Amino acid sequence: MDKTLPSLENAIADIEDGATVMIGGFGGSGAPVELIHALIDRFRATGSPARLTVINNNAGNGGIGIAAMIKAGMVAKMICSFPRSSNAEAFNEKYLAGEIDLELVPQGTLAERIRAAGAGIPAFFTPSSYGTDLAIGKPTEEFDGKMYVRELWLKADVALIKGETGDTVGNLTYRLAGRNFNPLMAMAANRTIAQVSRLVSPGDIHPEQVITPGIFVDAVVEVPTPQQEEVLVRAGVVH
Amino acid sequence: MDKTLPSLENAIADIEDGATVMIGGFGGSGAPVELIHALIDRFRATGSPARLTVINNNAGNGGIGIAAMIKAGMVAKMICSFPRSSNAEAFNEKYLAGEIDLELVPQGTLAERIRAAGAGIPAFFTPSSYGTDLAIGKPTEEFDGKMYVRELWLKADVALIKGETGDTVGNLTYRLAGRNFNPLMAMAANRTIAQVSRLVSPGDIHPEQVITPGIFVDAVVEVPTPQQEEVLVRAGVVH
Amino acid sequence: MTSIQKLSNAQIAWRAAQDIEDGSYVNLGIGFPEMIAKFQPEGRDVTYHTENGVLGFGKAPEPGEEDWDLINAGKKAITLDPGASFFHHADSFAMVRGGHLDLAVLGAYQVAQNGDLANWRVGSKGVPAVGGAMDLVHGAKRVAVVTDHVTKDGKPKLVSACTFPLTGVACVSRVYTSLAVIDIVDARFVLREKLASISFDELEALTDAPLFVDGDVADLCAPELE
Amino acid sequence: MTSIQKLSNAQIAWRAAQDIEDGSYVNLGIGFPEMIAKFQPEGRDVTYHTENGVLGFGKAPEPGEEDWDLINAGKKAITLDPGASFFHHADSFAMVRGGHLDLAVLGAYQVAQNGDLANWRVGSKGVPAVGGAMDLVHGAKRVAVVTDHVTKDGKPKLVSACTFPLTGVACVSRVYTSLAVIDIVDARFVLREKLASISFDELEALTDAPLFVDGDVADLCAPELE
Repeated sequence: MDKTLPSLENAIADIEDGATVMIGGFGGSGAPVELIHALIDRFRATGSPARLTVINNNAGNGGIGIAAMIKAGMVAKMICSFPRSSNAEAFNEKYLAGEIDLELVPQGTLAERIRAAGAGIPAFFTPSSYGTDLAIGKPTEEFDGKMYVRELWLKADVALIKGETGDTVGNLTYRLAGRNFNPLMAMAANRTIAQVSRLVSPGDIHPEQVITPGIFVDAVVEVPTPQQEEVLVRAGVVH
Repeated sequence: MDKTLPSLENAIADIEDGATVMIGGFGGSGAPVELIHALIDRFRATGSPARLTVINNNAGNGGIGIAAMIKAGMVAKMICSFPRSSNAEAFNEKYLAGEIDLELVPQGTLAERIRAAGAGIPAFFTPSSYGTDLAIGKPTEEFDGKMYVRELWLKADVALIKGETGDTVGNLTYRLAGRNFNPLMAMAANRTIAQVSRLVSPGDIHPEQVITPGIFVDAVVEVPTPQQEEVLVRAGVVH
Repeated sequence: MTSIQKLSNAQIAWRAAQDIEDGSYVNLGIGFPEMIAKFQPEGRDVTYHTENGVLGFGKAPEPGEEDWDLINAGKKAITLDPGASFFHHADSFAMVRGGHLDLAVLGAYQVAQNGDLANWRVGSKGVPAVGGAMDLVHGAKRVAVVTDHVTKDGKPKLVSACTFPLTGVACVSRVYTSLAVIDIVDARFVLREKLASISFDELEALTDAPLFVDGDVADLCAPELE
Repeated sequence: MTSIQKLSNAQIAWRAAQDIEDGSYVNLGIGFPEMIAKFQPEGRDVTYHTENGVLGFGKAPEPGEEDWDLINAGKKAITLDPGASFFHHADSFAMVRGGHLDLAVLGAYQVAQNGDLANWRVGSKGVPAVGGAMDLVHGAKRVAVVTDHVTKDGKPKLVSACTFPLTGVACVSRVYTSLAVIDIVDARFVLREKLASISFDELEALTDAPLFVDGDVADLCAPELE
């Protein structure tokens, strides 16, 4: 069951207009920069995929990654917890001009909604956001004397994630704090595409050290010396 | 923050009559046999802790572990998914005589309820058990055209778990399929006591390979050559 | 294949195995369904999941080679294939409920024509035990059953409505029996294959619900197996 | 300690740090609260959690030594202490909501006398951003706030009821300000410490809700810090 694909272009070729796309990473750590840029290149060449809903903790930074997607005009809506970064002009301009929608979700609720989608749990209760503007319109209920808000699962058509080591059947590990949302998004999308910095054979990752089991991953592309988003932002790189 | 304790006796000394005790393991794999036997020894010597509610996937096997707890008369109730084993006479006799209560929970629901307790999620919806006797009395609701049952978190006073390698601040790894319920129970109990086969210093477990972060573990006891429950059962050992 | 009265359990398992697709993730229920893995056709790459947190396990170890920390949900010793992984029970059932398995195959006491399954207890006596069955019937893309067509005393196991306690509602999509292969479509039993040695009327007489035909009914064949 | 008009942010952080208990698990909010770690008293063993999946991080790396895959929730580069661990975001917020943290310290736009906190936006203009604040105010055994006692234009930040959008309801139990240390008990501000240089009446005039006294009020002291 070889899930490797020969190229980034190949991996992102089937993402359709209007798709909901989860993108792993927290700020610059764990962001699948090469997959994102391949998607932007395709949009620039063909006009597709357009009108995307993008799910990420943030809303892009500087002139690369998700910020470059937004600037390119391929994102209709962001679902995130913190659309602020050191250089979040791309999102800010579109948002303040009313050209992009925003669904703001508390970070823990965002993580849990994505995990719930992957785990077949359509709804759950969390204390987060109770009594705040972000709970308006949501059912609330008391359990053991404390009030909770009901939240729904959050699914996606595609997840773009970044692993450190990946084997050909899709087992993944992550580098340092680059793990963050990546393993959750892998569970929650119809199709999960992982770029990995090191592609190995089945059995090369110790079974006890696999973080994302291959069942959650549909495609693996090796990107041997990946760019680090924060480094690119600090260097002022624009894609 | 050294969480190591000098002895098994010491580790289980504070468990009170009537406590709810989660015990890790699935069948014989990952079962903390030495912690359980220390608890039985204390009960035989002092009469405490009595009237325990025990949460485990099964209900004991042969004449050791949870089966020996039940035979000793210290268990008032089992919460489990599968109280049948090759030699489940201890539970069967008490149950059929009406001397022990049983809350039967589907295995995936049991795991998710324990995880929910650890994650601060008081309730969630699952498709499992919808339309069956095990859903009687539980709220149901339709999401995206499918029916779901609402389940509540499952907490415990104490969790007894078995790790493979543990460091002094409570970070744990597990051996093979001995992982099972252990990491979940570690999250869900007020006090989590881990026996580990190998005690190491902080930093000796690679941070990316920690399965249970130390924040979930309160006490660590080294048991260098632990007994394997299935091996004991097959040898006909009785505690 | 010689003429036989009914398929053995091994032959039912063999027949079910022919439908397991290359590249699929499969959970085989404890007991009879586990036998299916033995008959996995050559050249198909199948990854087996077991509820207690293992993906990618292989054959049983040689006697004496067991490591009892490495078992499946039936508490049998297993070995690992390359690419295997371990995970905790919540992640394991995330795989089950979350739609990540392509196929789950279970045993049955009764299957109803609307796909209801009863396979966890036969009444209110004795010690009940459910395990992962109520989870497995939800989430897997296809849920199939392997079973004798009738009980030991000749009563139909394919019924108009289950009389035993349910495991799941409208969850089974295909049944492999000792006499036939039957799909459940729009709450009806649709016959796909039957043993050549049994007539449609004879088969329906052993089934407690109408059998429908939609297109060809093929001969159910399985090799002789010891 | 010399007589001062009000504590600097560093001094507020220093004061808050004195209350961090040995052996505790602590989350310090982005920005001002992060400064508290610098003043952790000698001999106390404190494990810091950050929302993006790290437990047991230490000081910032030397300039030029940053690894930008190793950051905290404020996107600042960090280093690891021995015994650190990585985990995904759902596990990280399980620690937060599940009652596993002993203390969370956050900044504030306003804190109400009933413990309501407003710290994520000051109105409906601009780009809203919430991050993990709404999660952190629930689950940690104690939620404390560090803040100037008044806004830059002199308005009280400790109020009878928040006018800015809430982050959480009745969640704060202690506030460290530039003038005082105040507990929230039964929906009332209870003064524990105040600068010797300010009178009770002066302090209450800078607070938009009654201040109560329950036992001694100590002098709020902090060393000179650059």
